[in-house]
Amino acid sequence: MAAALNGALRDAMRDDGDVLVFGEDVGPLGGVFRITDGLTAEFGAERCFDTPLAEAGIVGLAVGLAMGGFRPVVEMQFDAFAYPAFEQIVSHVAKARNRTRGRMNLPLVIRIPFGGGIGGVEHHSDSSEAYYAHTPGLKVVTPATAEDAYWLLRDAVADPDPVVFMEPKRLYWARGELDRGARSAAPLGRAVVRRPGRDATVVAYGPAVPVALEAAREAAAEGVELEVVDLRSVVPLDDATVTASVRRTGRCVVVQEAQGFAGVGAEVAARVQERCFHSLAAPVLRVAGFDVPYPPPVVERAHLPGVGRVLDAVFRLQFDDEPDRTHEVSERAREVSRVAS
Amino acid sequence: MAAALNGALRDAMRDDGDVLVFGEDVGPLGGVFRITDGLTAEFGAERCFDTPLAEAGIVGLAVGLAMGGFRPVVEMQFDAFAYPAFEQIVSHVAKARNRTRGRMNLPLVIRIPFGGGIGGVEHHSDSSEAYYAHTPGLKVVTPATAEDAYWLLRDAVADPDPVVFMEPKRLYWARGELDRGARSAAPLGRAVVRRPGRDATVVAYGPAVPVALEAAREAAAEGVELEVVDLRSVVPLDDATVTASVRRTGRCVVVQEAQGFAGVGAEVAARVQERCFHSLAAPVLRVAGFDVPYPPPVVERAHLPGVGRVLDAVFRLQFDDEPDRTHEVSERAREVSRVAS
Amino acid sequence: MSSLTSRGTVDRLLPSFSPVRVVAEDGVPLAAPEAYELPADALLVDAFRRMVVGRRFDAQATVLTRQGRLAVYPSSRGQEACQIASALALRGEDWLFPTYRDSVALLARGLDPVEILTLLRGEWHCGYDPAAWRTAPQCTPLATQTVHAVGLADALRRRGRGGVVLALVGDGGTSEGDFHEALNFAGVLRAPVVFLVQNNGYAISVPLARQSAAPALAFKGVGYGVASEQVDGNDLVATLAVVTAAVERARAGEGPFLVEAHTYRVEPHTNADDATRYREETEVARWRAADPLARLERYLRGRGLLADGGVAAAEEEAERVAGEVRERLGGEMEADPLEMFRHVFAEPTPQLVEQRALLAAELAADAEGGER
Amino acid sequence: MSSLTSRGTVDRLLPSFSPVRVVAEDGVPLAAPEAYELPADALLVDAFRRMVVGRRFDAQATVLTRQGRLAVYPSSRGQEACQIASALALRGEDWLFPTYRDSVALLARGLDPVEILTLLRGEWHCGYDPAAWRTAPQCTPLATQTVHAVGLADALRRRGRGGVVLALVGDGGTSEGDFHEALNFAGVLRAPVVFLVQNNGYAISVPLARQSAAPALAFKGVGYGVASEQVDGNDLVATLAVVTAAVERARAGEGPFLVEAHTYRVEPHTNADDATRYREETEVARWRAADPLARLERYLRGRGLLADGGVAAAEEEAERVAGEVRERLGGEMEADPLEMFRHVFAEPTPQLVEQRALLAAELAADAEGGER
Ligand SMILES: Cc1ncc(C[n+]2csc(CCOP(=O)(O)OP(=O)(O)O)c2C)c(N)n1
Ligand SMILES: Cc1ncc(C[n+]2csc(CCOP(=O)(O)OP(=O)(O)O)c2C)c(N)n1
Ligand SMILES: [Mg+2]
Ligand SMILES: [Mg+2]
Repeated sequence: MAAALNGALRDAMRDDGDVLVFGEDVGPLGGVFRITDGLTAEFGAERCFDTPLAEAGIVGLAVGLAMGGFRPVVEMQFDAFAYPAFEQIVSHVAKARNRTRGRMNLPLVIRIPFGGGIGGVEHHSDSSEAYYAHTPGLKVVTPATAEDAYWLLRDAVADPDPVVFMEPKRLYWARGELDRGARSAAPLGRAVVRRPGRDATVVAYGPAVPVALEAAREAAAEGVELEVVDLRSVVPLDDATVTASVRRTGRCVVVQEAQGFAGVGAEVAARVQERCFHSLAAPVLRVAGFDVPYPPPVVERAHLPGVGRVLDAVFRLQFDDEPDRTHEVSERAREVSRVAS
Repeated sequence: MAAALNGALRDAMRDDGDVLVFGEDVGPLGGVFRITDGLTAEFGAERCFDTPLAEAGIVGLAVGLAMGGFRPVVEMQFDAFAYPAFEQIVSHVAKARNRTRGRMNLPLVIRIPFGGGIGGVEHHSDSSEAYYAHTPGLKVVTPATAEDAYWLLRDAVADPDPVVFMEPKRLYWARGELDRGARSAAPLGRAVVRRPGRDATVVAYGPAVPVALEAAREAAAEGVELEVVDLRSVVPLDDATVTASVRRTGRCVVVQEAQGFAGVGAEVAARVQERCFHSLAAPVLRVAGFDVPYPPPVVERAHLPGVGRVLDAVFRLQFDDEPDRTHEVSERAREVSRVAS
Repeated sequence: MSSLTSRGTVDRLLPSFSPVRVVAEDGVPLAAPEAYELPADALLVDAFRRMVVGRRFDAQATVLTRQGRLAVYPSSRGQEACQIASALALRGEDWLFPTYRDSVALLARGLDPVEILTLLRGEWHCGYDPAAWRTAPQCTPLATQTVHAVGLADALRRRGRGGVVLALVGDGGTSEGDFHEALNFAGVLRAPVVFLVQNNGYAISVPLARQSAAPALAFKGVGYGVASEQVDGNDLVATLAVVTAAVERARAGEGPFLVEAHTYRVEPHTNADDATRYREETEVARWRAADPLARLERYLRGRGLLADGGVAAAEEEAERVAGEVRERLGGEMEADPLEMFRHVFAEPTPQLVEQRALLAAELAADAEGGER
Repeated sequence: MSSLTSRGTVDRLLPSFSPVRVVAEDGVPLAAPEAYELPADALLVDAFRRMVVGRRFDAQATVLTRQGRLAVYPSSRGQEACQIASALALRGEDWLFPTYRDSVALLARGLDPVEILTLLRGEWHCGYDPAAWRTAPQCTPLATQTVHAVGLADALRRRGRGGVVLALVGDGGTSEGDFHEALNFAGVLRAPVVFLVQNNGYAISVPLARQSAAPALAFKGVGYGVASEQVDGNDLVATLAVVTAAVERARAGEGPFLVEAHTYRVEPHTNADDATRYREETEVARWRAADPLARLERYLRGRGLLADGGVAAAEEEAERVAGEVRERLGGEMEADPLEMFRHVFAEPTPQLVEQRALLAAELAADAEGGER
């Protein structure tokens, strides 16, 4: 996925001289994840440059440059390190268009590597998409494939509104073919069905998508056909695709890596039951990271929602209201996990 | 409620010499809402003092003072002005205990006036509780009555963990009796049933509680008995009280003032249907602020979830999955609103 | 391996050790400071006129708060020299980044008074078109605008068509991290931006002594390689000279500049504030006596540049502006609540479309109800 | 109404115009700087020993990353003079606020090497008890710790039992808003805190010139009323003298102090970094030649304070420490995933109790599965 993101930035800069890329270490180093590799060499230090180490400053600079007609694409080094820019993002980036009755728009992109699973020490594995998704005025998108990485980033740069572009950092190194010639990906704002299935819908985004797909493969081996919906865009949310799927399957599990409480999964679960209540044969269940500070590498696997936890939720979709039961790992899921591992 | 909060700070400072109050304008001015009125006069400028104008600095100072054995209670002037402190809150306040395996705890309180309805210009009416509630390691509480204002703040100051104490600013001037002698309020972490009812449960917190109660009074006039649950504490959430109520009534509406997307109401709705699915006769509906930047005073009434919008949701609790229908204002609610206004 | 800083470099960045002054408090001219060119006489006369109009406008706005016609108003009274200088130091192609307190600067810049007051009236968040006026929205989150100003200055530099940015900030605002990041970015990028700190002695109730232990706020510049100056902010002539010099220096590509103007907020923080809680009336009285408007008037009269006629003409214009403001803000605000969905994004999301429909239905129901 | 700043006041806050130095790069003593008392000879010999041990520890840690025994390691190599001086300038009652790069300072402070490396090993977020060691957790979010340091310094002042806080921060970290807020709060509160900027020339790949346009970072102090100094950070004698003076000044109630130590990060940012992308090998070679350890050794030998025996003894101790680290980090980490629920709050919330049960069930199922 890293190459696709790099290609998207490169092509966006080629197509539009007003696109500027800046942040910490994005110049000669090419970013700590090398997403901006070669951009300074190709476009010069005027268009891809290192800033002082100050995230509010970086985002604030982007606001000013966007007011001046440029299209800044800034990189936050890790998502916990975007927090110093929170006020700039929430009080300005999100509100400028609305503040001015549409006279001043800020077409800028804030790229944020997010999530864990990379053995990173504290502060290097946070998931912060819900903070942004809860903030009116921000679009929030996240790719799960190389193709989406390329096209969603192109869409984000071209978008007239600010986009928080969340990059699932553990997928940076995932292989994936990408034909940049012809656009194949759906536009920003659309969810896609990654795998069709009739028994239950699994809604996921970003790093949770490969997990959901793997769970679907394993469930299929058990005769359970899961439909996997990749949201791609958290804001705007493609209600229509999600709702249509759940009305068909009658069951739904929402998977996210971030801590669950008041997260994006809560929103999806709440919406699905609002809209599909009478089609549902079971409650919408959520699978999420635990509500704990992201744990140290040695135990992070236990924190991350994996295939087993998704399957467990799937196989619990028939149960009754007894709350204790919902926390038991179902016997069926155990077996599948055992077979799988 | 302002007097109750002031009283709680005063009594906490009297009882424990390590309690310090600081922030912007909390000294001689007594805070822009006068919540700290008289504290400098009574306890001296060493214990209640004005800081330089820097919210990250204020929270960071509190972290250091708490490490040094004090119990800081800091005031953020308005909740949009707490955003500069976001990194300090999320990366330090929330994580210190966990970071150090319980060796370093930070018993501090961050008081944040929140919400609108006061005719405030931009940035003076945000609701930010979801940002904090989504952050593992923070307790998030909000009172709706003078009694809770007093006791929850006392609890917050005494709590061994950091507490984000959200004060519904439009209730500051609400009258309310308070007998500080004998504790009558439930402890932090407990929700309470503010009004019993059999037909549906309305879950609310903070500024939405009086709205919910008013809706219940009006519904009662129509023969519909609403049970109103005041969460009081968003983290920890009192699942048991909410769940017990919904299992009894079979219907649920969640009310919050904040923008709805990925908010606290989404969490509550998701949990309720997870736990009470087979008891529910209708989807859990949410009533929330719109997903727009808080609007200017001239139109804020239209933004704020009022009695009419709550009643409308209540009377829609029987409907089917057709999504368009859920956005119609029901005829019945219109009538009630008309009668009420 | 270790570098030597020359005292010359440092001295070029440090401000004067006492605020630059051209006119004494009693209006008598002082020895002209060598480093600064004084503004043309005609400009000073124009500045006087604008100060008179600005003060009247300011007083009118405060009255409107009492009548409930404005939600809130932070007065500029006492700070007119800084605000008028801000406007007059700029050319049309330059940008101004004001705060909530800078209504008088905006008026002097030529903005429509009602558009200036839109925010404070509670009608909408920004009343004017920033691009048309090259004036950013009045900024409330303190010091955040200073970073935007650097970005816009860098944008102007990139476009190569000239233009300088002037960012206003208060003494309290200098304590925010964003102010520091702005100075630092400006220094590193050598952006054509000038920061004008209106040090009016207070951040709401907090006096400067609790805000900073610096010898003067202008001494912050050197730590960023940003040249700096301090000026008597109640001396219009000096303030205009210093700010103009800073702006022209930036225009010439010589980099950013920090000016601290020492002034005083004569009124409470806003109409809602009770300043008696935190400052003595004697202090306020002392500063009222150091009034920048009276000082300029005496100076101009003393130099024969102004006479009764000129003063009367300015006052007449001021009354006209105040009358217009009164009249145009006299009516009820008309606002369509549905507009709140219109500008969240260029195109509303499906979620906003639904929410808009809900509100539209409510409004329709209310209207029906109201009709009966 | 406008204040005069005396040049004396400003000069007392400004740093020297070139970094303080006591020992030349070749180990030859220079004229002793008047303003500073030199550390006792015995302390310098002790410092040498600790530098040797620190360097060996540092090299060992880097090797452990290659073996996958540490998740990541940011090397202190080349910065030993700063780090040892940090530890030696403090008394037991004082506090140290380190960053991720300050392992060698922690070692010199007496912390257990395995506890120091716990974070970087990925076993837990902080390996030691901050209160027991009066050492804050190694801080990763840049400059955030500097504000905590001010708070703790203020707490010590309030308790009145003495104690000073030393906060470490990098050159890059000085660009963050929090650093500015820390200096400002320290100045206003007159907190007994010393900020030591280890200016090692880079923030990952970004050189100082893109980080700040200041004549030197130490010139930031004056803007906060914080006295400041710059020192050759590869000169242990000078660095120890300056930091000690700053600490003792704070202890005496004379307020906060900012020290900039000019040094160099000889290794890449961490083992994961590729420094060839952004700097020339010749530059690194130049700084390797300016090695602080070799410099101190030559100085001590020249003064007859150290001979082959002392060097050998230090190296022996260093090997012992390295061996211990190797051995103790050789095994697999044992960790109970359920611990992640234990310290979120003093008491787990109902939500955490449920989530813990879910994980416990999963782990039990896995264990069952594994047993077969
Ligand atoms: C980030 C932030 N924190 C707090 C506030 C609330 N507030 C509004 S004005 C003000 C005082 C500002 O003082 P100063 O910068 O000196 O400007 P002045 O009002 O004196 O012009 C405060 C604290 C704010 N607007 N933004
Ligand atoms: C707020 C924040 N932003 C970004 C980072 C990522 N990061 C870690 S170290 C580093 C460079 C720091 O440079 P400096 O302060 O000079 O310290 P050094 O590593 O050179 O010791 C960066 C950008 C971070 N840790 N925190
Ligand atoms: Mg002020
Ligand atoms: Mg560095």
